[in-house]
Amino acid sequence: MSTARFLKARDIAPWLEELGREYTVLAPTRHGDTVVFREFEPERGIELDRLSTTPAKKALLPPCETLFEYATTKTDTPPYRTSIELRPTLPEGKILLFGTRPCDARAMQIFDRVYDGEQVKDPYYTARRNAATIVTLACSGQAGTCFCDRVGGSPVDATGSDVLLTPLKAGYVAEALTEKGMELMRDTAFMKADGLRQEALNVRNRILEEVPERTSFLDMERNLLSLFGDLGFWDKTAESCLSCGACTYLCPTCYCFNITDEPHGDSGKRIRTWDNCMSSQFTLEGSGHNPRPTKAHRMRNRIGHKFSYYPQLHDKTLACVGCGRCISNCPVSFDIRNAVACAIQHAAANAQEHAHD
Amino acid sequence: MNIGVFVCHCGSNIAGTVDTEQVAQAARSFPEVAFATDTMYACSEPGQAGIIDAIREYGLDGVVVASCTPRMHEATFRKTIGRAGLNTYLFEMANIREHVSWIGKDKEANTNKAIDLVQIAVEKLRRNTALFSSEFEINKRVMVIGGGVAGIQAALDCADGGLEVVLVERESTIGGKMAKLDKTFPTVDCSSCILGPRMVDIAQHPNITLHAMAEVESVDGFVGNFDVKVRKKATYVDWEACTGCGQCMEKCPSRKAEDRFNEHVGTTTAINIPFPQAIPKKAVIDPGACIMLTKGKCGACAKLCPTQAIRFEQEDTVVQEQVGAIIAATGYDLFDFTLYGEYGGGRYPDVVTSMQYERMLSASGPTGGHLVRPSDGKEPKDIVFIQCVGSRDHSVNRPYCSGFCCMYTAKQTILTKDHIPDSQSYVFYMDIRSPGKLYDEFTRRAMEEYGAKYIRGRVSTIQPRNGRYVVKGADTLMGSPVEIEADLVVLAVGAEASRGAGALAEKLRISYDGYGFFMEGHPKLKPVETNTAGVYLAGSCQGPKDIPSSVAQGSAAASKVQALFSRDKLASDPQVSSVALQRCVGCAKCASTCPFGAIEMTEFRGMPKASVVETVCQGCGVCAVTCPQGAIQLQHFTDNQILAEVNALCPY
Amino acid sequence: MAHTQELRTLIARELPNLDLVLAWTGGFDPLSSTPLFITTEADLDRLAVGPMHVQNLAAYLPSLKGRKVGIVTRGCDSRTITELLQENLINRDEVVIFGIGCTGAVNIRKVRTAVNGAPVTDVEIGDDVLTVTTGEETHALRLQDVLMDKCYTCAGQAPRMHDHMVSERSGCLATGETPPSSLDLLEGMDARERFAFWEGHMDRCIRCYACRNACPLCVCKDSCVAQSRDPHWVDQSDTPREKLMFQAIHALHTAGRCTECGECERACPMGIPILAMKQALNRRIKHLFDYEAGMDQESTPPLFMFRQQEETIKERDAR
Amino acid sequence: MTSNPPNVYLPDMATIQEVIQETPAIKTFRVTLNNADRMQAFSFEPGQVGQLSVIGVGESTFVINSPPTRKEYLQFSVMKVGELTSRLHTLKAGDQIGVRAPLGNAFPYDSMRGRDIVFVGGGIGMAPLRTLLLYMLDNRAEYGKITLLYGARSPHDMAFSYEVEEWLQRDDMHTVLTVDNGTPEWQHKVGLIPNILKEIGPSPENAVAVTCGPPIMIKFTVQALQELGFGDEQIVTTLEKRMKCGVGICGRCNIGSSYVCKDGPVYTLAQLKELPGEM
Amino acid sequence: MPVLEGKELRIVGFLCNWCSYGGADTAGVGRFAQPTDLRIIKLPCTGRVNPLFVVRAFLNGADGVLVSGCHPGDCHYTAGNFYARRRLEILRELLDVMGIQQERFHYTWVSASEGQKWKQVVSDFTARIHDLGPAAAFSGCPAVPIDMDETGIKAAG
Repeated sequence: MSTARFLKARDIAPWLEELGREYTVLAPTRHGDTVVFREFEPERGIELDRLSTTPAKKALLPPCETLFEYATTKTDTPPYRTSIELRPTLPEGKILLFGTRPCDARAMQIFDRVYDGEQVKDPYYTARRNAATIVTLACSGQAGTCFCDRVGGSPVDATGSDVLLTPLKAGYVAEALTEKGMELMRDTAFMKADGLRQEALNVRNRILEEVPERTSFLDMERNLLSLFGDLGFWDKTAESCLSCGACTYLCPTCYCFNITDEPHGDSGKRIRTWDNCMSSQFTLEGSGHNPRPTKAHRMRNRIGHKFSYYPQLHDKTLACVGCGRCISNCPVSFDIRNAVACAIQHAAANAQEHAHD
Repeated sequence: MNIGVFVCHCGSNIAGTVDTEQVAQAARSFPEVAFATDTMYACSEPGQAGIIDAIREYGLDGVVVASCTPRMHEATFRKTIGRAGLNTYLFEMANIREHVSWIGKDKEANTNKAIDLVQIAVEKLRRNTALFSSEFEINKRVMVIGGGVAGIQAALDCADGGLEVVLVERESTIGGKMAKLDKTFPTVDCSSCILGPRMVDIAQHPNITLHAMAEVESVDGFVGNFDVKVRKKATYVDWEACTGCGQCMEKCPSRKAEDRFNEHVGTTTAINIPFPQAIPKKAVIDPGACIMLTKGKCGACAKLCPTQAIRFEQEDTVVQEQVGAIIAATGYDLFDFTLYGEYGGGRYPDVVTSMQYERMLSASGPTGGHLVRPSDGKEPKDIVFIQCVGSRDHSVNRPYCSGFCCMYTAKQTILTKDHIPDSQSYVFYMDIRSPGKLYDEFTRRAMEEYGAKYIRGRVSTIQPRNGRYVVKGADTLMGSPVEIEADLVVLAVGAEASRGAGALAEKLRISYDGYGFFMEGHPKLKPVETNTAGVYLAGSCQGPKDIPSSVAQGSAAASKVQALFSRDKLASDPQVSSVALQRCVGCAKCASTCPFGAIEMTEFRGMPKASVVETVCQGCGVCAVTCPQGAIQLQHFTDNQILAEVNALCPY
Repeated sequence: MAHTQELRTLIARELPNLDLVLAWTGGFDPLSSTPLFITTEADLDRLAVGPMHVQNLAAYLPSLKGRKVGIVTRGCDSRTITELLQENLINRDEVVIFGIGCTGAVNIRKVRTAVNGAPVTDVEIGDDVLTVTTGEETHALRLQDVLMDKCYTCAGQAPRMHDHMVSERSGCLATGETPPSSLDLLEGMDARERFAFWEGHMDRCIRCYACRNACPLCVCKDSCVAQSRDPHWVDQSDTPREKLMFQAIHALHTAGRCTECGECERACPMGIPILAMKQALNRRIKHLFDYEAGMDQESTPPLFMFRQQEETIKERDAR
Repeated sequence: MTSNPPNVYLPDMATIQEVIQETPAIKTFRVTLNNADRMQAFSFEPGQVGQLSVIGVGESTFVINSPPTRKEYLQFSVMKVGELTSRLHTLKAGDQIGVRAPLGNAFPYDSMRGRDIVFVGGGIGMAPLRTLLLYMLDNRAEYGKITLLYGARSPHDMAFSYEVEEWLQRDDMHTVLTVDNGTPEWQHKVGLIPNILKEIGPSPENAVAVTCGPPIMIKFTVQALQELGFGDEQIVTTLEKRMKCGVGICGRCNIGSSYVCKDGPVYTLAQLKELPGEM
Repeated sequence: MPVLEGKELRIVGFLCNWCSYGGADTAGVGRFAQPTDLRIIKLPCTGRVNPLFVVRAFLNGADGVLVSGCHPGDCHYTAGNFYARRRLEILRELLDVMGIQQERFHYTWVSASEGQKWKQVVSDFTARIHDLGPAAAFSGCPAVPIDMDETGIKAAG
């Protein structure tokens, strides 16, 4: 049983079209001058040359998802009593996520720990997760805003992927990494390419060699805790932040959501939608009290969550994959790398100060 | 909320073209509707009892009535549910009569539309909250605008009831149109004999302040607390000093002043007291005719005045009056007959208006009560009266009947015969309209006892011939053309809205119709109220009226004011704006757009916040649209309520 | 970079009297920039001005009300300041304006598209050419082609008011024919095409509200109706309907106030041409009320006033 | 496919059995799950919370304030503050609501056994304390001295008045009431809770203080307790946060790495001190 | 309840309480027959008409929206319709910018006495909407918008 195939670039679109019968195929396509994951249609084309503007997370965690629909019925005699029927709308069908980058694929595992955990299983997420096959394209190099290497990943990392594509001239070597990946590759008419595995590995190693030596953000979760009380630091860090949600919505690892009821006459639905911890309204309570009243509090939570809270709870894994979308798409070019580096430095300085006390 | 829906048949008014049972059936499925039924007459005693019973039996805490317009019965039903112990604001109406059954023929479409209207009423009601009025003090003074017979009656009734009255009159004397009349129909009693004493009562009443030669400049505030600015025009005479002796008039060298009181039959002196019974009896200088004021020399009156009351330097003054209610009694004006070219367009001296004729009949008038032709001073023998000049005529945008012309023409033919026994009166008429006590009998007398010849038909032209006038018309009863040679022609000009009525209505924030007559609250049930609380109507400003009707309305308006003032405090309409402090960012945009200055900026925990002065807020909702974050909401017309209505109608 | 040096000197002189000064510095690559909050003289070393330094710093002013703030300001941004003053959202005596003559503001998105998203290693500004290096490749782009759309309707490069002015004035560097803007595109469409245009663009909107948060005139921010339930103007569904509704809300809330600073469009991570909506509306408001926002501190935005006789408004027939 | 996990987002539909108007702003709802088996099997511990839904409006978190020892209904007390609570307040007996419960952790009532208990409740914050208090009164022998300090803004803002009367009468507990603004009829204390607490001066010896109320009140109550000598482990509070999912995913109720909906709402002061100060 | 399929289109009216609602009543009292499409939402004043209600109605699928209030100068609240006139003018323009046909929106002034005029307004406007037909709806499958590439960023020189 061969698990490696060679995909000619021009064969990809017809293949995806074919797969569309069995799967919901999501692939990066051009939309205006951005690249977004959308359901694949041949006329939309496919854009594999650059990192998509939006992450692939919507395949597993759609921006808007109905949790249940409800309908009401009434008794016949007055006073008419209303009874309410809830109909959960669990997702069905297989999903093929094609053309994710290693960072996005890695992010799926970050979701898994939360949505498919020991105690709690999110039925909507798990249904999609179980039905999804992820075909990842290894990056040919890092963009200026990329920092996967500093958060435990790499441009060719296969974590979270079912199939890894490595770019060669005129096509890609596709290597199945999981049962699902093998199932997908098994039935293809693509050329078997076990012989190209070594060449693919060489390509990946060359890409890895290009990755610069930089300080890692790993293992800082405890150090950062010492900055919790230093609101002045976070004030300064967040001064240019506009409190919009571009960073969180474009982040492959941000998974916070809102739940709202949207009624429509006597029926309606309860939906969950992406939400944004940088917004003041995220934590605003009915009484008017807000535990995170300023953007400094919110920045502390965002960076804290990714680099301290989540790793504390989940085996030191950072909730950041270093895709850099939050940097390149920020209206004020806020650079989370600088912020984290600065925080680590500051924490170290604080620690030293305390040592002298 | 447990909502009850009551769909009224209104006899066959609604049920004739709307399937009311189906509407009630559909209402049962709407959210929070716990009871729905159709009912024969919701507003009737048993209909209301049915609502109350249902509230009690099914524990309803909100009610929708689908019936006529809320302008008709909203207050009725609010009281009904109030009697059942509900907050009266947990109520909505769906107008399925005026807006559905009366205007649509297709029963299926009507029924469907009625269901929609009930649904939006339910959606709105679901978001209603119980509201409670707050009370505010009222200023128990009343302003009456216009000192004609209606205004005089209203002022005296109010004053006799113990209220302080401010009477504002545009002319230098009160009395209005009635003071110009010689006699009144159908009793033919002397107009000034019956009006005069009432005018004197105004002058002498301790509770009445009279501002003559004055007009309302602006009205601020709201029911119970109006703040009115009154402009008192310069009279150039110190009225404190003027005794009304009239010596100034005798010596005034300028005799070119307009004689408005005498309907421009001749001119008068520049300093003038319009007529001997004027109230106040004070002289006024016409600045356009006064030689001193136009050329800077003369001053005859000043030299002569025994009390040195002349003040050539006098200017307008503005006085401020605080009142709790306003009665508009601004009367009417006469149609400008010169629009009719066929009647000479004003070029023929012996074609006069009925009011000019009235002045000629009057012993205190410009001719001393002698009927003469303005052109040559000769006594006329053949006199033609033409009816409906500026009434019932679409071509001059006066399609309405002025109501009193038939009667005064009959009176004038009678008086003509009295003045000139060998005269002959001819009356061209369209129809004779004489409903009223002894009215028809009166017109009969004019014809039968006084020999007035009534010809049914329109006059097509009046042409001068040999110093007389040929009046050509058609006798539509005989079906033949008619030609009468007349010495004098009297045009029965119709009534039209008083000049400036529209501008005053805008100041008072009341509506007026296309002709400028003020709109009453309801054509039948609220004849003297307006839709603006605290503003009432009396007399012809609402539409042409004869004297008894005007007097009745004056009294009616006064009694409305008395009723309003019988309470020490008024309850404010709680459907006013309110601010959600949490959402308000203190940008003050609402305060800048509020037409009433009802929004103040205050501080709450160091942050600027808007705050609504509830008794000043009138509930227009301009602020709610201005506020971008929706922090200020008009209660019972909140964004969410209106959005719920929109969403119900457009469910995509 | 003489004018940068002059600006540093001006700011350094005033800094002791100020709580902070808003300026720009370079961002994560040669194309990008980020606001610089200057509190010490040492911060001045990082100050940079030029076609790539594009954020409208006036957006921060309302949140800094009560503090004494210096701000580096170009022509278009000064209109924002005027508008903020007009609406009493800031106090003039708390703001010290360091004026600079604008040389044109680059739309980074256009540049990135022109270089097909390749990592940019160097940018050089010639007279009217932007030379962008991506690794081995260089791209010479006509400056005019990569300016922000707002530059094509520029009302003046120098600020309308200032306390200090960098003396070395330079006008817009871009020359030559302007390329078609999104506004031109929009104005050339009929109603159905426009509706489809907006539906298409809204489809990729991620509801991040960067447009709103970057907008200097969105005063509600934390109380915005976009997320409130009372009032519940928009639901949270991910549909073009709700997203377009929000854009309509934004456009109407800023109608007659919007100075076309373009921050909404610049901030949009999805490159949705929302400035065109506002520009098109502004053109029509200019036609209706002969009013442009941010031009005159003494005037009142058209929706906060009225005339009894509106000369330019005609009654229309229902037919 | 393996069997689907239970849908944690799907509420149980429940019927309101009784509505008690506690104060002008607080109503108590007694509800039963429509599914009789699930109602029968329902179990929880004092301090745990539930998500109440008005379907079509939304969901919000309330503590289950009936004691687990009383099983015929679940009780929630709701203060009217926002959209959902306002709509809840319009509901009547017989109306349907959604319930997702129990969620979160419970008061450490086991480790409290044998110790003196000081309850300090402010306003609606009395609701969670009531659960634990009633549980302890039902198991009175297992606990030491019980002191209750309950404060509200004014006498008519005092919830559970029918029970408060009973508590005042009991000789196996010490009940002190206070209001910020008194009335002529008010027989009890007038003053802020932390001040009255210092006045009563409960001994920290073998004692646990349990407090709940508005954030500002908790802050000063904790200070007062510390002044009285209570250690961080001896101070227990239960927090209220805006929650959505209730199962530790959606990300708005966390304080640092701790999710109030899942790991809370009950914390000792010692635990809270480990977390960033986001009360 | 939707509008009658085939017979009616969805037309929403926002009327001020004092003038136009009364005018519609007057038309009713006069039995002036009108098309049945229009559904009236009563507001105190056109000053309460948030233009966004109209936008919401259109985005939700309304085929026409009619706003009517007191004649300028005749507002029960003095100035409500003066503000409304400006707001609604700007709304007209915004609708055009959004791609909602301006003709589908109309605002007018009808007093409480103008029953005949009201009938005319309703009849004319309904006829106009029927001429225009149903409004454009969201396609549900939006086209990918025109790429900025096609607007031509050219290399210099």
